[in-house]
Amino acid sequence: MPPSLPFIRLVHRNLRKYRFKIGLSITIAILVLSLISQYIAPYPREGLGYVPVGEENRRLLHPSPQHLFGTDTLGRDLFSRVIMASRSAIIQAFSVVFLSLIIGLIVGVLAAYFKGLVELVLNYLTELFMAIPSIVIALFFRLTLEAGFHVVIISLVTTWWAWYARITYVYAKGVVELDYVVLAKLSGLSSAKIIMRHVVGVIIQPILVQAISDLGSALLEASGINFMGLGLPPGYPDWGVILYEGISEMGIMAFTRTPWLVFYPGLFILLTTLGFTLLADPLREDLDPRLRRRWKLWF
Amino acid sequence: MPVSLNYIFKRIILSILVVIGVIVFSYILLLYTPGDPAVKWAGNPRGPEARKAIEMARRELGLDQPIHVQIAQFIYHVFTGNLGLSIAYKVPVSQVITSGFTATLELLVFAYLLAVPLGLWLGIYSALRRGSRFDSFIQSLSVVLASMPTFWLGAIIALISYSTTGFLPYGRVSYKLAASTGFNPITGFYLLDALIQGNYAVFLDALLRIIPPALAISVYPIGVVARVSRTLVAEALLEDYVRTAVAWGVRRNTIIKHFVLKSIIPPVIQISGLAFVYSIVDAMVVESLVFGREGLGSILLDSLHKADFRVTIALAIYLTIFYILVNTIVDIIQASIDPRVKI
Amino acid sequence: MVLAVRAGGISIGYIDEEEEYIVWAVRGVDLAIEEGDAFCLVGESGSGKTTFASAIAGILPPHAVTRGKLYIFDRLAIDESTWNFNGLRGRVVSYIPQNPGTSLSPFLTVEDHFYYVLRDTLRYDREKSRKAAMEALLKVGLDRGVLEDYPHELSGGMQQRVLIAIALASNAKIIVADEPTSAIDANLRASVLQLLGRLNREYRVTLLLVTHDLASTSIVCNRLAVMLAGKIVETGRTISVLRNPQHPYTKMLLDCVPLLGVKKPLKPLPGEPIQVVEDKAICPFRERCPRAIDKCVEEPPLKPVGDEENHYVKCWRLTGVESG
Amino acid sequence: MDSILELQRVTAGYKSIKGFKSLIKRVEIVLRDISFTVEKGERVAIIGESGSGKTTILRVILGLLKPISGKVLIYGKDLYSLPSDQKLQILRRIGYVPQDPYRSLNPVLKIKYIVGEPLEAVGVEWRHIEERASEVLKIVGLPQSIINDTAEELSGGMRQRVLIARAIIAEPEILVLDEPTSALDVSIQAQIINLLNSIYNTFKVTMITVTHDLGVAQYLADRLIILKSGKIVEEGSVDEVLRNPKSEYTKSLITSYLQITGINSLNNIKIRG
Repeated sequence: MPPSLPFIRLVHRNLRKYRFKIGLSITIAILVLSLISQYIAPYPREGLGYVPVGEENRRLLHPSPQHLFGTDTLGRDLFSRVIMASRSAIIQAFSVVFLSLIIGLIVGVLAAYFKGLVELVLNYLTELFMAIPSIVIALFFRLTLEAGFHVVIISLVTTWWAWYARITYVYAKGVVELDYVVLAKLSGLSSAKIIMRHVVGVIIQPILVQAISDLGSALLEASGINFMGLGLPPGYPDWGVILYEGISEMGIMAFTRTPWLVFYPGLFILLTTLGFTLLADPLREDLDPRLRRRWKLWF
Repeated sequence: MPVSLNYIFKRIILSILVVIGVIVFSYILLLYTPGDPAVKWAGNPRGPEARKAIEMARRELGLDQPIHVQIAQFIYHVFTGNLGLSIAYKVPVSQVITSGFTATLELLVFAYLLAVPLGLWLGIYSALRRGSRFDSFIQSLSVVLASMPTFWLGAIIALISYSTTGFLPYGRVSYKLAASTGFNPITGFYLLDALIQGNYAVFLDALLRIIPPALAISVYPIGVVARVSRTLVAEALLEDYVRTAVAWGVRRNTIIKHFVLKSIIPPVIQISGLAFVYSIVDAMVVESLVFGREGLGSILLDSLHKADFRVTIALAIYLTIFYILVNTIVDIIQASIDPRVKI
Repeated sequence: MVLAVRAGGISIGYIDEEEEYIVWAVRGVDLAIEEGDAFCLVGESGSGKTTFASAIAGILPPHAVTRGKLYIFDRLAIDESTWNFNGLRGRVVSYIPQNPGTSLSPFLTVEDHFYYVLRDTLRYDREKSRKAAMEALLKVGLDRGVLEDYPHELSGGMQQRVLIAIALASNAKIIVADEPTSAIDANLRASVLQLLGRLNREYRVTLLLVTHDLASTSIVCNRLAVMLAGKIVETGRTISVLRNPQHPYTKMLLDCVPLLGVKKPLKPLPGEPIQVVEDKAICPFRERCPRAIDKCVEEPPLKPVGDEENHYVKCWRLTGVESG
Repeated sequence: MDSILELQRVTAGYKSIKGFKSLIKRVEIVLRDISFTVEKGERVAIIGESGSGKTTILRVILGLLKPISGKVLIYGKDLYSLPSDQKLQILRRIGYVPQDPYRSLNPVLKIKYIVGEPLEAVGVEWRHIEERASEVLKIVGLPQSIINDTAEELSGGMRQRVLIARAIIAEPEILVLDEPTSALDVSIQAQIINLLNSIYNTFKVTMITVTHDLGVAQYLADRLIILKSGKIVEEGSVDEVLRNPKSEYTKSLITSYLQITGINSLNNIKIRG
């Protein structure tokens, strides 16, 4: 049985919940936006970073019907830029979490299943990479590589996989000693099958839920790196980059004189992150039977 | 019961191994990423002095020696804080880093002294009033807080504090004021220094400037700690020992104080530690770009702009070591208050 | 005789997660326990015995609902849907939990446990509670050395004794023991049960012992009640019930206990213990009963058995409505 | 009769990871110098309380823990000196029923996959596995309808039956039972005891039961091996041991058991018959 079936059931069970619905709507909205933004953006080329002709006259325009979110320091339409940046957000959040999850899952399960030296070495590596702040990796790449998605994604994945390796390890450790694993070993089932069926199949749900809720953190961290100017190149449609440009170009007084430059991209980051959190929270509660019970102060 | 020395010993050994691993990793990155390591180390120098500078960098790194000697040397230099002169500032790298660290650490500690107790209180309080309006408010609030991009929030806080008071919380302290009152930082933690020297004008000034960025930074830990402690209290209330204590006639307040809270403190410390290291990056972003405070963030940006490679590398390494240090300390504290950890 | 516990038509149920329906665990139980009795509540899982015991101990979870009345020493503890155990918990009724491993806080020493219990029930200070603790520990056969220990440093048997000592220390008149032996080794069970029996006799504590093991009741209890699907199906003096079981369920339970050295085939009836029965008045054992008759679709009344004192059974076949 | 399982002077334990000395390898000995033989078709019970080493004996027999010294012979072959494929061959002839039915079934797997796993591992086709699975389910008295359910909904007794079905599906010659009834209700315990004995009679397996419960052992074994802190203190037929216990420990076990069931002495009771 594919291990994802219980997960689909879990999602289905939670569809009724209010919070889950909001989270799902936000997530779907951002996903759809990331797909269609280049068709609905009023100035798609400006959204991608093209500086319009006669930009001097269009710099820092206040929000208006022509420019819903105003224009930026180079006279580009902020609305186009912000909605087109949803794609960059989705790409970064999903690829970071997905890649880290895959690597972490493999490392964590192997460390828990094969004891001895394998466990020792993999756990050391996990501990090692967990100890490195992603900003440090981003720094190194910034010094040596061209700016781009790969910088953000690699530097985040380098540290994030260790996080999944650790939680997978903890969950898997609790499972590998259980009798169904022993039974499967005794009947001579291959290790690959045991791992997939009795370890991954059993622990995957809470880890997937964690991954969903981490999508938000990944986005926040990626935006932070872009905001520092360490990741994507200037002009790229990304909320972190837009914020960075807004604040660094206008100096420290940016938000007092041109608040729209700061407000809209940040709002989108907040909304997207919130969407992921709201999506994951009900699932998490559902999975933890202790949280499901009512536990108001009864004595 | 004292935590066994053995656990601390093992934890420290592991941490040292990790630190060494990180240094080796950074050195390998330095050597094997595109470009001549000596040129990088010298900060991509141009002009007549370039050859000399590169030659010196080559000697400093010992590039003519076998790789294991180079690494050993590099590790030695890291531990003795001897990574040469900063190209941009013309002072020892260690000095640059230390000044940045104290500034950022001051901000972080200040923020966490605010955030952890507040988050803990909110979490416990809402857990004890589950289902109340207060609880659902705190629950929604903590979700929003944890989803907030810190730099954005910092900008908004700065905007608000400017538009309400007309005072921009820029920098760490007014240098004019500091100079006129003869303020003399010793530890580098301005708040502490001012207090020790009885320089209340500077203290107040520094305090006013630290509060807005600290608020921005504390939002994430408040959200996290509140959420976690609410869940922990809720779970603790379901424990068999709470049920049994109720049946024995132990009063509600005693149960909450001695049976429930004692059990949630170690995990809360753990979570706060994790959040703390996460917040370092937050602090670096906010302090430099939003609030214009000098600190690790401004050093990082500076070193990047000025191609001060030594500072960048040193910053990366020491930041990582600090990360590990915090993690280790948190683990040890957590282990020493949990009577069950004895290994 | 003073009645320690008097239950009048008490029903206890739990609201399910979605608040859609109530699962009734105890369904209309009438019961009287006299002061000084050692009373056993016997039943398999799902019989409602633990729910009933926690109602008396005052630890019904927040999603429980109640009907009927429960008096403890003439104080109304449960009055239809409301309950109030203030002043009863710890002082009148104390409790020995099922699982010693999780029933002591891992963050408190044994002495702290005693202190918080005695401070809150009897207003003892540290000094006095320490003294009382040592006395109580002596009664259960532990020495004072365990006072400084944390629970995880004690073995399962010792933890169970500590729990008993704490339950004793506040001088409660009733002690509710919920399967106190199910989590400990077979050869320690006898000594714990004997200890409970001794406490009942020597200190005049009323004992309510919840157990799934019908055979073991004889060393502790003078009276027992057999529960099935939330109802009492047979009750009486222990000897009388064990020697002369009337209800087919009680008989089956006795037939299923392996007796050492006695070669007798174990005769379980097919089927599982009945967990939830829709709230109709039928005999809960009807499905499994080999002697079921048509009349068993109605719920039989609790009828006295012959001339045995206090021996009652809930079965149509007793009243002589014999057929096929 | 041939001996099917033999332990020769087995000493076993676990690597200790406690203390500074862990830098030097240290081993905590749990079993000391254990020797016994199980004949083909026998029913043997190993009795011990927690900490007596009975779980360790199980691990040694099941090939999960290499003894420090001594040999484990199954069908006369030294289990731990065999190459791993031959070891697996031998282990496949053992059916194992673990202790806790609530933690022994994969919660996300359908019953047919759980029960059929031993056959799947040797490469039997799914068509046959499913057929065979419904056969063994019938033997252990479970309805066919549960074959596509997961274990989550099942009661303890049903879970135990599923585990027994899984243990017998590959027609093993040895059945190893770890506390087969300790987590179950009294009436279900009796059902399982009767089921195990009928399986013993039908399939002529060798049955090894590990338990702390003398009463259960009496029904599931003809011979008792009594274990205390890693050593065998007494061994003999059920009648012999119960009527005439030689060691003090066995006596105290019997006395406390009798006290629980309210019988004062064995003297006036006829044993076995």
